[in-house]
Amino acid sequence: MFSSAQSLPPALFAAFGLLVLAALAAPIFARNRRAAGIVHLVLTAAAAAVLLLIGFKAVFQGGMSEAQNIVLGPLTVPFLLDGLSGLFLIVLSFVVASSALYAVRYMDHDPEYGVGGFYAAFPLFVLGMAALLVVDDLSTGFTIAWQVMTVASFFLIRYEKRSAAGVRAASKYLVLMEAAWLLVLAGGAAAGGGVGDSLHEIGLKAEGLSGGGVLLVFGLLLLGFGLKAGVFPLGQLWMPDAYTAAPSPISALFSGVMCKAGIFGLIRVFFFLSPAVAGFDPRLWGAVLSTIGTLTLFIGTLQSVKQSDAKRLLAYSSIGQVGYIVLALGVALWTAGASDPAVRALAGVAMLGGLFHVLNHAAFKGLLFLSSGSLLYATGTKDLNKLGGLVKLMPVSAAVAAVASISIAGMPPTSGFASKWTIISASLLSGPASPVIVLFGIVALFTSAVTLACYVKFFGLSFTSSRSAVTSVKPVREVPLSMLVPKIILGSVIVLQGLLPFQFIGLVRSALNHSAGFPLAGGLETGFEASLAGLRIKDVYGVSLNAAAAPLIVLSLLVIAFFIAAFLRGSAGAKERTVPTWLCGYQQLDEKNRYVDRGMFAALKDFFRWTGGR
Amino acid sequence: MSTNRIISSLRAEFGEAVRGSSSPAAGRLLVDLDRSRLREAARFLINRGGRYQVGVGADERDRTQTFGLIHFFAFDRERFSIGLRTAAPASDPTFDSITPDIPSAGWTEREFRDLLGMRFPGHPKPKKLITADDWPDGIYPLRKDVPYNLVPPSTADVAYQLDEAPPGTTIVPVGPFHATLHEPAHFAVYVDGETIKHCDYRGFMAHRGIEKLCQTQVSYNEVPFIAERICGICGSVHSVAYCQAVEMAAGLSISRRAEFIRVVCLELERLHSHLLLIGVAGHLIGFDTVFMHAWRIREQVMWLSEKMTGNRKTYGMVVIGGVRRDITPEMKDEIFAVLKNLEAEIASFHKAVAGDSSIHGRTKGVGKVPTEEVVLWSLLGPVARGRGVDIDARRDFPYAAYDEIAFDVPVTTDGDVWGTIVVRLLELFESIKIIRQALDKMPSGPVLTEYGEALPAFRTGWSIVEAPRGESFHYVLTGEENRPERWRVRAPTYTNLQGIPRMLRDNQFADFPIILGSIDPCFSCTDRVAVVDRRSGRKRVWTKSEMDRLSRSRS
Amino acid sequence: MWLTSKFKQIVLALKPGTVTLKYPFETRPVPKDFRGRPVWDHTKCIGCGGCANHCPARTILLRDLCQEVRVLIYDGAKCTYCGRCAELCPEKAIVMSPEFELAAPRREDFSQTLELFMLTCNRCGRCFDMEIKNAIDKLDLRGYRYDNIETRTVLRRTTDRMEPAVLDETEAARRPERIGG
Amino acid sequence: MPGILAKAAAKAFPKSLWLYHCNSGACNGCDIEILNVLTPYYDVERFGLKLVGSPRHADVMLLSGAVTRPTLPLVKRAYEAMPAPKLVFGIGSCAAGGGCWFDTYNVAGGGATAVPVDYLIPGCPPRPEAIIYGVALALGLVPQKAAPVELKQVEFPIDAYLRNKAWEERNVIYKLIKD
Amino acid sequence: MRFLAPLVNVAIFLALAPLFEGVLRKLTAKIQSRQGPPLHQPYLDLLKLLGKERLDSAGTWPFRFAPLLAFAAILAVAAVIPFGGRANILAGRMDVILVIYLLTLGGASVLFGALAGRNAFGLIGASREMVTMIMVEPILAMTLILGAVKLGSLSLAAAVPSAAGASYGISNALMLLVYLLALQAFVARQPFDIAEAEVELLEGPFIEYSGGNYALFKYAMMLKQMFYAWLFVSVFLPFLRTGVYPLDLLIQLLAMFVVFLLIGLVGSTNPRMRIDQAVRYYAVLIAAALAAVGLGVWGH
Repeated sequence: MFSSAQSLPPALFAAFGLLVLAALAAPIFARNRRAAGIVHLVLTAAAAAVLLLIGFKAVFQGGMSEAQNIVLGPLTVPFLLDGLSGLFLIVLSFVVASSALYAVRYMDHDPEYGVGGFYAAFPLFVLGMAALLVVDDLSTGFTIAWQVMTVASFFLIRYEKRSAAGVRAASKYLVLMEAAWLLVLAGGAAAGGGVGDSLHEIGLKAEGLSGGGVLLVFGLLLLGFGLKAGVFPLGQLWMPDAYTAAPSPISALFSGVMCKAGIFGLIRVFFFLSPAVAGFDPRLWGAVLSTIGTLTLFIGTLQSVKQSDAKRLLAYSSIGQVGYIVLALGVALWTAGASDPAVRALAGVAMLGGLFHVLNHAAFKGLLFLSSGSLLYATGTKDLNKLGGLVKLMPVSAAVAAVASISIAGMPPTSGFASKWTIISASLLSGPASPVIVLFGIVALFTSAVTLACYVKFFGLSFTSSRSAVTSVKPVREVPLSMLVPKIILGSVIVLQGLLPFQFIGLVRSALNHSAGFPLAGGLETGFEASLAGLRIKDVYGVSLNAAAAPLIVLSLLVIAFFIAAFLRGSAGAKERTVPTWLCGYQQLDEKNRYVDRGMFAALKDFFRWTGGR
Repeated sequence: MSTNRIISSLRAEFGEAVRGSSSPAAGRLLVDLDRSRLREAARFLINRGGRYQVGVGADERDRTQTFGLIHFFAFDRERFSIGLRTAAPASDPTFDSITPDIPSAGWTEREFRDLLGMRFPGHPKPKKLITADDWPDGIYPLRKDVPYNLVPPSTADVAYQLDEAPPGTTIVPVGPFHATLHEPAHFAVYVDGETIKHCDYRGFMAHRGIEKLCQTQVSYNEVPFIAERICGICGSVHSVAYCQAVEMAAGLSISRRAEFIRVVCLELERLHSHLLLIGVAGHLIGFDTVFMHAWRIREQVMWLSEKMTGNRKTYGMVVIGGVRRDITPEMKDEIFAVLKNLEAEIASFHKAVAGDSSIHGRTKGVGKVPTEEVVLWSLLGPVARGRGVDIDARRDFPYAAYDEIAFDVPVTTDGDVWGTIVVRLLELFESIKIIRQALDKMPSGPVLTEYGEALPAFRTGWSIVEAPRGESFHYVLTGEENRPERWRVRAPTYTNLQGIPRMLRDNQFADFPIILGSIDPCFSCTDRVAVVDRRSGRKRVWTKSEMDRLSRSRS
Repeated sequence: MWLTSKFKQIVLALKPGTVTLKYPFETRPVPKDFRGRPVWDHTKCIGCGGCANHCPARTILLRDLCQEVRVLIYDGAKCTYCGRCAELCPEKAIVMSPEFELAAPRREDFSQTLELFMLTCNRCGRCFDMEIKNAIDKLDLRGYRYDNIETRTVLRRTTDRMEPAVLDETEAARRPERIGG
Repeated sequence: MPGILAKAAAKAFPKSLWLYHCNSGACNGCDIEILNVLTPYYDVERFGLKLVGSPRHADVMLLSGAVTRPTLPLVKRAYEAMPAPKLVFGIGSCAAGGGCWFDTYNVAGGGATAVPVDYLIPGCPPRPEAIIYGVALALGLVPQKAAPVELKQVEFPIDAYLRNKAWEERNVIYKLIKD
Repeated sequence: MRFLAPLVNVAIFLALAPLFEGVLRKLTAKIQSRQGPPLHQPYLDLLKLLGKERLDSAGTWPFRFAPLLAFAAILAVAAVIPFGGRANILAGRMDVILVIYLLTLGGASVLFGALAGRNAFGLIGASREMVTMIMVEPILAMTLILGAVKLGSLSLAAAVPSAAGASYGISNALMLLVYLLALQAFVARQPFDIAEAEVELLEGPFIEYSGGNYALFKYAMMLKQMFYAWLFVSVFLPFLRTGVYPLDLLIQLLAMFVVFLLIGLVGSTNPRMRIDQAVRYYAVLIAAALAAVGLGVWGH
């Protein structure tokens, strides 16, 4: 179908066309919610399939080597579809397809609001995001893509029009996104980029910048894209509200893909634009980025622990996870600028880890948002205090949510572990380059324990724990199959990512190697080995082994130990008996003495009260 | 203020409502009052520095066709105790609640609501206190027409309504079987996170209904043996207090030697009780070594009392008229020897514990109650003395031979758990001092006074004895058939426990054990309701249908 | 402050050494006046019922089987070991033994049964005088001549709920064989 | 292998009894003596015994005190909450037979009214040694000493029975008592 | 031999962990002037627990799954560590970050189990356990990372005995102090047995577990404390090494015995801290550990 790189744009436009068609066709059936959903699903999924193919092609066979101008009437828009865009398109298409499938039944649960607008905005939002990934400028094309994405998502957040909080969240979102747009435009202009200049051209124009100029350009761009990605403290301004207000499939898209658009922008700016700028000091900006990343992951995650609303918890946690990615980018930038070649080798590792985390985060956070949507769908509430005891009622949802929770908490041998391991070991090993990065690595380790606390709470309070008034009165049932399937697909992706991280690292590496102008291309292999036996960093300081993690071996170890444990437990032939919960004899388990979020980790929340977010 | 002055001021204030007054013994005063002025009079006494002790309700229908109620107040500085006696006709057993003014009266009133069917309009928390959850309303076990072994059928709706939860809190159900308690009582602790916001108490599970048991079986001198078993720690306190109350009511005087021996028993008991509490306090903050060593030291006292009295708990020593066993000269030497050893051990223990900052970290600033509130809640004993209130019945209401003995009353103003522990540590040394003095000053003579005549009926006496946990109060109205007509016990825990929700407020849940432990709670003491009633002439057996009718007639 | 306390605590711990007694392999002597299980001397008991009447735990049951035979059953499971019975026994037929190792799996194992042989006193019907003069400790005996066998009433109803198991045991105990058909 | 382990577990059971203290309405005396057996002089931990807080971990319920009306269902519940195999020790005269308040309106009786009691340790309170003796009895370290005592003043003259037709009377009266 | 080494590790851990627990109990008893249980008591306890009924108050898979996972995680750790100073076949595929996460996994499964148990006490205990874990994990991590930054390797074989020889500096001494101060928290002994808090929480997270499930948790706890004793010995006393494996093993075990004596001594002479006090205490330790790592990076 696409014989060469030249055929990519037409395919891309075909996908865009499908999306536009979906936006036009689906609302026609809005009377029948399911029909509209199915029409939307078919068209969007087709578009996603095309985007997926484009993405794979770009990643493995190499995309366009330089930007092409496409003339849209009076406007010229530079397009660039390289490995990096391809990688993000793959992520996008997976999450979009899952969300679209999920939305078909999910949108039933709230018949108060019509779905016409929703199904019109959904594909346009996807279109905007996809376009943002392929436009290669900071002016015209960027503006069009950004505005399509922003306005569409504004209407999606406003879906529950009669909820004042939702409308407020949407308005705030709109204002901030427009601000981000202006910041990026200003950044591009400050660099001297004209209308329709591709990134490469902007880089050439900004070549001579130094000192204040660099600071201005990169500061503005960092602010703009950072606002989108949700770094501290900008993410806290809009992410929790917007994510919570939007319908769950949209939240999954927001967290899984949209905030990655910010990351994408940061990568483009700091890795593709910067090498051309002579005055750009990668060590300084690496330090800035990794500091911001560390702050983001630390504070975002700690704020997440304090939430009792499932979606708010996930939203804050998204900020935290973005922090990991930004930290990885920062470490990569920093070490790339180091003079010691041993340290420079770590830049590739950090980069791979960061992008691998992008993949992982899209999968597990998407899944978690879909899970929170399932909670809302089945019980009518997403307040963790009012949930509980759903593991028996919704066993499949519980199982996939458990996989995602364990994974995001970074427990071996899951996907979260693989990517966090890569990021953390890269930062710890950069010690000789800068002790501060070691500190960041330690903070990241600490934070992953906090993440664990978050998701123990999320999973424990909603699925295990005891039945609440809500979940015991309402007839709670497992969600329909069409909502389970996307979750199971994402769940399997998570498991695959966890057990076969080298495959995905390979994907990322291929993407980066096929990105024209990526400064570390070719150097990604140095000292980093990703194979069936796991991930290894070696020979960095002339030490034969610097770090290693082997999910498959860990899994087999755990399985063996697990069987030893099971054997031990069952060996003496003891019986099992079901009994009521023991509450010292007098009280029975009821609504009053069940545990709620207030008491979870009270000491920790008190100690970290200064991080805010309550 | 003397007793005369309080009478005259009461008369001046309430005029005709004061029907009369009597003084059964020195420092004891009974004032008959019209029930309409009860609440005002109670407030009057409290405002003049009185400390609420307890209320005593009684079914006096066969004598006067009334339900009687006496509220007792102590004036510790002035060294007298005054009872406000009122009565309500049998058809309308209603009294004004004094709880809004005096929070520590809350339980007394709830108790008589349960056991005698009295009503107290204005009570802020008119809930069940004593009887079991499934005990039917309308059957009041202390009334004379209810047999002592009546077991009514359960009512259908048995759930006890816990207090409304403060917003944002959940309940941690503590007890009845919980490692902190060792005795059955239920605390619903309302926590916000780990911070305690409120606490509801559903205790009285160790309520054994001693009174009705005695209605048919026991005579005066068996009661001390049952009284001892009100509490496994301060047994002698209860038997001494009971015997003294009977002796006061009947006007008996016992030999001086017996009084000294009683002092030795009481102080031995204080020694082992305080060591016990200090050990348990260590255990409750997770410091088991303190527990082990405190109890190791304590064991000598147990062995000593086993030798002295024939039982490890100084049980079976005290009867009306004196004590059962004498202290022989050999025993005296042995006590001295043990005391010497004990003093050394306690001193080294004291040194090892008192300065430990890790213990301070868990006990200082925990369970703080300001001094004014201590008085309001009528906290007693070390719980009050550790919070700056200087009361001690041994000094304020001298009994037995304490008037001849010199000792100090340690008081600290810390206001927290640590203060109560320090007070107990210091009291150990005082107790050793007291026992030594008692043994030295003990005159010779018989230990049991014999008397040939039956005790006079319907005389009142009440004795106040300083138990290790605070003041124990026994009220006795003598009866006709060789047994008391009415006997009421108020153990110190009864009032201290009412202050527990106040002490817990805004503390951490982790401090719950030590705060509760710091009052050295004795639920069995609290739950006893040991009221001996004269055998009722109109005893009747309840038929099943009558009982069913009663069960239904509630509400 | 903290460290010195720790040292003192360790000294406190080490000074006495290990004090654990070797019980049950070695037994510490029991104090001589210890009140353990009460033991009836059936050669001294006159069956007056003072013990049954004054037992605070009402654990002593006295029944007449017939004109000559009176049964005293002591249920040790409820006994509080107060020694009140021994104190009041006019014949000192009850001794508080130092026996305290009483644990047993069944309730009946603590019981003592006395079969008392009662005779009619042919003098005044009044049998003894209390030595203790206290009016409140009096033994209000109704004599121990029981001759109203026709009504089969029980002489002294000390309790309404004597455990049937105890009585079972009494029933099963060896009795004189019936002789002469 | 499973069989061997099961046997070993059964063998280990008496050597590692974890005690759960359940006070069903005692006066404190027995509870203190229960704690006392853990203290240095008596130290039952040398037999592998220790006190646990949750009935889930317990092997032995140490029941002290007469079972009162409110605690009767609660004690049953606590017993249910213990995993088999389990033992119950009734500590003190109250748990053994109800003590001096065995028949009052708020007392249901001794421990046996609520749960099957395996060993009774009477005493008021039992000395710590007496509790250890009870434990040792359960462990099989010491022989049982208590046994029903039956005393007779004389071998009753058979002819007296016969003369009064007393043998029949005796049976009637024993039955009367029994009912 | 290299292939057998993980098995040897696991066997030694399984065999000796209860013995060390027995040592602790005996020592505690001695400090309390008691005779104490026999040294082999923990074996009997575990055996007995295995034979007991398993009570299930939740009826859900997380509840049954948790003890297995807790045990498996710590056993996996035992398999990969270089015990006796010798890195085994697995060490080449694992590093310290993995060990840290595996330990966290063990702790997390306790939490999942407690939450599934639905008991208020269990939940309080679990949340305290989690807080403790969050606060002490960085200390553990930094203990290992100190070696890693000094040698530029996170591998188990290199990072753990990093302080060997000349590189033993101020940073190691400081870290040793921090480790000792945090040791009681690692092994959940007084004054940091806050999550189990027998008196107030009745064993906290384990309150609903009985029989074999509880045995697995207990066993896992014993293995864990043995691991931390081993970690101390091999990180801070790396010079106790001869190069002969059996001898090294013996020396290491003896040194661990001494560490256990220390744990017992501190554990029996301190009251339990409150969780808020403990969190502040850990924060100070974290700061000190950070300082140590900083010094280590600067080459001290």
